[in-house]
Amino acid sequence: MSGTSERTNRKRASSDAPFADQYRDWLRMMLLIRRFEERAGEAYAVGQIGGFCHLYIGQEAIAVGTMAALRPDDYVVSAYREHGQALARGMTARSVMAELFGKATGCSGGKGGSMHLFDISLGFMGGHGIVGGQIPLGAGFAWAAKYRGTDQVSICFFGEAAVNIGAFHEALNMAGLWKLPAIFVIENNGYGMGTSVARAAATTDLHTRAASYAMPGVLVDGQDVVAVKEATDAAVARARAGEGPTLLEIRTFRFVGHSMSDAASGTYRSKEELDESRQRDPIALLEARMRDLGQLDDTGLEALEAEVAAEVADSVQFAEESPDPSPDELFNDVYAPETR
Amino acid sequence: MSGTSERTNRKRASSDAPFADQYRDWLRMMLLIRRFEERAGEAYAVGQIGGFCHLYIGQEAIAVGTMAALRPDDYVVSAYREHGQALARGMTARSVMAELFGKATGCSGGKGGSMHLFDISLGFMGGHGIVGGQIPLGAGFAWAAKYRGTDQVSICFFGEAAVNIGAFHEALNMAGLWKLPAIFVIENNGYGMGTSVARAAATTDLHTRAASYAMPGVLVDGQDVVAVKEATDAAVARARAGEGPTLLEIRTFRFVGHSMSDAASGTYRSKEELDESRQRDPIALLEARMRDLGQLDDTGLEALEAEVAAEVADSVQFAEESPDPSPDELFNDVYAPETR
Amino acid sequence: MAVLTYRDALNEALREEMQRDPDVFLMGEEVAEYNGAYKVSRGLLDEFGPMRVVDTPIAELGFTGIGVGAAMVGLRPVIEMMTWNFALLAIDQIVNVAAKVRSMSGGQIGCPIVFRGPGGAALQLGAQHSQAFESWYAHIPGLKVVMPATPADAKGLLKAAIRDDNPVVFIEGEMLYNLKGEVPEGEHVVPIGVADIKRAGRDVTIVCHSKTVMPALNAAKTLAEQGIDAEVIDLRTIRPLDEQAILTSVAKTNRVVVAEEGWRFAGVGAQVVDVIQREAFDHLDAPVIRVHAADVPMPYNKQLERAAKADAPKIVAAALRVCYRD
Amino acid sequence: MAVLTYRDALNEALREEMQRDPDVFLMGEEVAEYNGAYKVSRGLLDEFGPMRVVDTPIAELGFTGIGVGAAMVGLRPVIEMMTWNFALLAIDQIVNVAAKVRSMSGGQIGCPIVFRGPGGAALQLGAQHSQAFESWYAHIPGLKVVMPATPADAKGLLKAAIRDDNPVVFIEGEMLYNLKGEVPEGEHVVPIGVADIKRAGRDVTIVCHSKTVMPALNAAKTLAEQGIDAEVIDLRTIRPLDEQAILTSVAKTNRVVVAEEGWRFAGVGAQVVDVIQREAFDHLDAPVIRVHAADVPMPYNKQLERAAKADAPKIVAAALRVCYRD
Ligand SMILES: Cc1ncc(C[n+]2csc(CCOP(=O)(O)OP(=O)(O)O)c2C)c(N)n1
Ligand SMILES: Cc1ncc(C[n+]2csc(CCOP(=O)(O)OP(=O)(O)O)c2C)c(N)n1
Ligand SMILES: [Mg+2]
Ligand SMILES: [Mg+2]
Repeated sequence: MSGTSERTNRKRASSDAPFADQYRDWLRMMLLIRRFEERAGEAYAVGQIGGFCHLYIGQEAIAVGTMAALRPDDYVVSAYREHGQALARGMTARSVMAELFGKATGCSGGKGGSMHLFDISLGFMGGHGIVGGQIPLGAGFAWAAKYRGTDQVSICFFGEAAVNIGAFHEALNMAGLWKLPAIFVIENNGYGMGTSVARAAATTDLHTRAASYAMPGVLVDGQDVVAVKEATDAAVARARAGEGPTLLEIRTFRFVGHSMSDAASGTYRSKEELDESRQRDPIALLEARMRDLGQLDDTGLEALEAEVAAEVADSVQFAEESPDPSPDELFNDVYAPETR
Repeated sequence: MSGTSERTNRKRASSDAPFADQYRDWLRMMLLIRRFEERAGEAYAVGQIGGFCHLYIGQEAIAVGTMAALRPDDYVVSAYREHGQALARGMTARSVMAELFGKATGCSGGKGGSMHLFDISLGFMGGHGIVGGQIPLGAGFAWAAKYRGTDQVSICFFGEAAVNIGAFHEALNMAGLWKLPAIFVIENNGYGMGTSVARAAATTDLHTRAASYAMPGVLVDGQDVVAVKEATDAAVARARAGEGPTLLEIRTFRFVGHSMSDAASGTYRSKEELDESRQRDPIALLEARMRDLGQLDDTGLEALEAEVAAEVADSVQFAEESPDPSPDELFNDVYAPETR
Repeated sequence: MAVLTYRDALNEALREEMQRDPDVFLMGEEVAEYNGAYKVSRGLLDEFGPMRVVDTPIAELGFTGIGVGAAMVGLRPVIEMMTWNFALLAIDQIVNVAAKVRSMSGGQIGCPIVFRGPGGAALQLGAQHSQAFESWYAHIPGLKVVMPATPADAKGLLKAAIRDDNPVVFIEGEMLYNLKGEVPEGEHVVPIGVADIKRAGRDVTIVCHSKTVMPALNAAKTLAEQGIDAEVIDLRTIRPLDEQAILTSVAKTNRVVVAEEGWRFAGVGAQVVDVIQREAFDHLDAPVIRVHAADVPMPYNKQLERAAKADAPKIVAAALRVCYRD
Repeated sequence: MAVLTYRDALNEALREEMQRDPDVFLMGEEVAEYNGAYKVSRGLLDEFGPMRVVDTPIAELGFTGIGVGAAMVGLRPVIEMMTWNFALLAIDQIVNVAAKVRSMSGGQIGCPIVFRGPGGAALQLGAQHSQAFESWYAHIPGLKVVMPATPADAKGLLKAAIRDDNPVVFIEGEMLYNLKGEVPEGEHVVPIGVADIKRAGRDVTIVCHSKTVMPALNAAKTLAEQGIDAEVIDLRTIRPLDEQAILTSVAKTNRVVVAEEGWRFAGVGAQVVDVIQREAFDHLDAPVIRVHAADVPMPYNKQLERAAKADAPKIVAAALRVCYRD
């Protein structure tokens, strides 16, 4: 794994640490995602959020580290576990929370819900519910960038279980063949619902699959936001230079159940396994880094937490007070208003 | 490539040569396929055969070498270019030719046609027209063998262009994961219709794809029937022993166009390329081996050719004289006669 | 008779058929160790072991094809679609192989397989997870399409589907899994292709299936209060369609509403209308009216979703209209 | 006016639209170097180069998704399905993304894309290569479905489809590619959603589309000899359906035959019947009769195939029946 840093006792100078000037922002965003998700879970429990809801708790460093490597005009696409990416990409807590509440003020006007967050102004292209369905789309955004001769890149997130589906294979083959400026991110949290990677994939070092598709495959520690940022930087540089796609296998943990109806542990994974994974909480790891550097103390952390708590509370209030879409919205947005 | 033998001037003893006792049968079958296909091409030209018709000319050593490694109770499945495999598996020229003619006496009662040859008594499970569609089926037959605890194997043929489709990926992953007794044969003739392998596959050493699926990948010279037999023997032994599947990439040439409407050369491949490939005619190579061993001379070859010519002529006569399916066959075979 | 949920009735059918026939196995995502995403297969792994209750990777096309292959050589697979939405990825194997292999092989090779799982909308699952595809499958010769609405039918029809020598598309309802009802124990097999009169009546026929059966029965209650005696026909099987049952009812009531969960254009209801207008033209006192989903991708918002769905009030309104009482 | 084949009319539409709008590109198997499996794209690679005329691997799901993605960010892809049979592998992207992304994103993200290629049966291609899926796509809100029957309509509708801001399923006919007809040069755009009266008549309406239009016109000739004056309505667009054109004709003729290439159950014809019986109930003098494919996987044998297909004699027979002249 690249970029995993050992904690040292002595405080280091910020200037030695890569991206140290961004740590505070990253920590804040990871905290925002964590608290947002916790609050979403509560809102779900009382019926303010419906349908399927897949929380990102434990994986925050991936969203934050990858987004830090992108430009505003790049494209991002993900699966149904995408609240974290949406926030890290710059969507407001209000717009995401309101969408989870199904409100007209939500990023998708209340029509998408948790699994279908979209924000075209940020190049956030969803939120997709069919496992692997977004992988060809991610290649498609990259295709568009290449077609137009821009140096935009497209980053596409999916779970490790999606590696087993045909769409992964077809999309990566074409991306490799055509040297598309795409970054394919496997968020390997070890499980697809209740199925461990070893019970689903014939070979489990998933980054090695890149060899079939003429692209580099890189294994990354997904609990370390710095490692994620570094690996993504390299992939972005390669893509922007026209050298083609990269497959990042970012290993992480889902600290919660698959969705709201699934227990965090007890069925397919043991409490011990879960507890052990929680030792590598990405937020705690970044906090520790920052404390080492003297960037953070208890007071600073409390202040951050308070900021984030306020933002999340505001988002809930906003969502609660926002109106439902008007009934005649039902037949809108199915077809374009008119043809050019 | 394994098994490619250099031609020597000195006659060798048959006993030194692997499978020498089977060479005559193999040569006869390869000749039968070749002459059958040539005759089918003629029948197509005069409208006795309709629809799509994909000839196997140039690839005969693959059908013959692989089938020689199988047991009668094994399963075979292929794509639409399957006349050669059907014959090598033991279907009569009559039953195949009559099917191409759409006659009631054809192996599929005239309902299948060239792309859908079936013979359950030989475990010949088709004849499939959707590229890659037969790959999961091949895994399914292997699954059934494993389920029943038999030591049957399942062999599945497809073109190199089918490697790019999702079904390949999904089926091979499960076959590797579950150690199914399957043999996946890529008949790599260099082109999928007009597209060369390098224009379709991000990496072109297709046997190396096996690494993703926890199975061996073997490159085989498809013009050398002995090499094909040896490679298949190893794969069969592995499958029967419960050790799992094998991916064979068997390199070959299609000496003809993709289908009857496609010229053999001139558009996507040059006459020179085609002529060069014809230098490695699998039939000529086996003939040469046999002459080296003293197994064959001109008289012997003529006799074989005459036998084969008679068999093909008989098959055409049989097909011509056979009746069309009766009109009330239209609504038969859609559902099972009754439920058990 | 035991009172079971629809879920447990399906479970009982699976268990009994697996006990009865060693060729029957269940394959799909999360069917084994997880006991099924919707717990339909609860306990089956423990009873039958991992060769007969098989967890798969997320690879709908692949594992469906493996099932189809196994069926072609005589096993009797039950392939679980976690939901029918995901079966779009597998539809090539269902339509191009399972439905056609008997015909393409001139009758040599059958495909005794059941594809099953929940179809249609649940609650607020959004556009990609709320689709009713029964009219698609029913369009295809070679397939049978079965959609039970009650626990008893769920058990009896699943047993029939597993014993059927044809590929059967068996569409359950996530919203029905908790529905309770009396279920005959043991050998309770409901024949495929036979509709069921869930309520007899004289004034108007309501043709429905799956998730519209309960709303139709509720609508019938409301209509009864207004003096309209509705007959509720649960199709149970979409293909083959029990045309006779429909026509017999129409001959009696002369007025018809067809309610279904799916979309309007070329839905199951369109076919039912086609049959009725052709075969019972002279019996009809009013045009047949259809109730169906709004012609939109299902929105997530709860109110919009409710407005989009076929429900009892819409069936009542349609019935009043065909009775010229609106 | 120039006389062109249907094939060349499509080629002209592609060329003109690619000249007009640099965001338009063509992607699919064999579209570039091979000039198209059916030569619809002949010469386009030479004119527009390999970024705009793109050969793909055999990966329908993948390249369809790439096209959908490109459309979501504003390009205007034309994705060629070598035939619509193979699109079953890509149908998830068409139905779950292209048709829904505008709605799921609350109207933010459109998908201006054309999926095109030949559908239905050609000659003796067997069960897997002879399927008409128009009723499937027309079932799906968010899609438009267009099926030209003549060279002029092929050109005009393809231009309209490429300019349309919605995903358009554009189904051609392999058997139509060599059909010749007059085709207006240049800016000839046929609006989507408007049916065309291909022959005016008073006695019976024949509703048809794509490959049943020529047989319907031939049937009309035969009927004329028997004193029956048939009106032939070519739907041209299946979704949105031009209901008004149908109803206007029915109000005049009071008798209808609906002919289509596909299967019966929940076919396009079923929807047409549904519309007619509901909206023109009092105008109908006889039940609507449908002509369609035999309800079987298409057999290879030539005679059986002919027997399975909708053709002019079957349309004539149906027309005689609705006129009570059989
Ligand atoms: C094609 C398809 N099959 C099945 C499902 C149901 N499903 C939703 S999420 C999921 C597990 C995916 O796991 P993974 O890709 O590892 O992502 P994670 O949930 O761990 O983030 C499954 C099976 C689906 N949405 N789409
Ligand atoms: C899914 C699908 N896409 C496209 C086609 C059309 N098609 C038939 S054969 C073929 C080329 C296949 O090439 P390859 O797999 O190399 O086999 P070969 O023909 O060389 O034996 C194509 C594109 C098809 N039958 N199925
Ligand atoms: Mg996972
Ligand atoms: Mg090839």
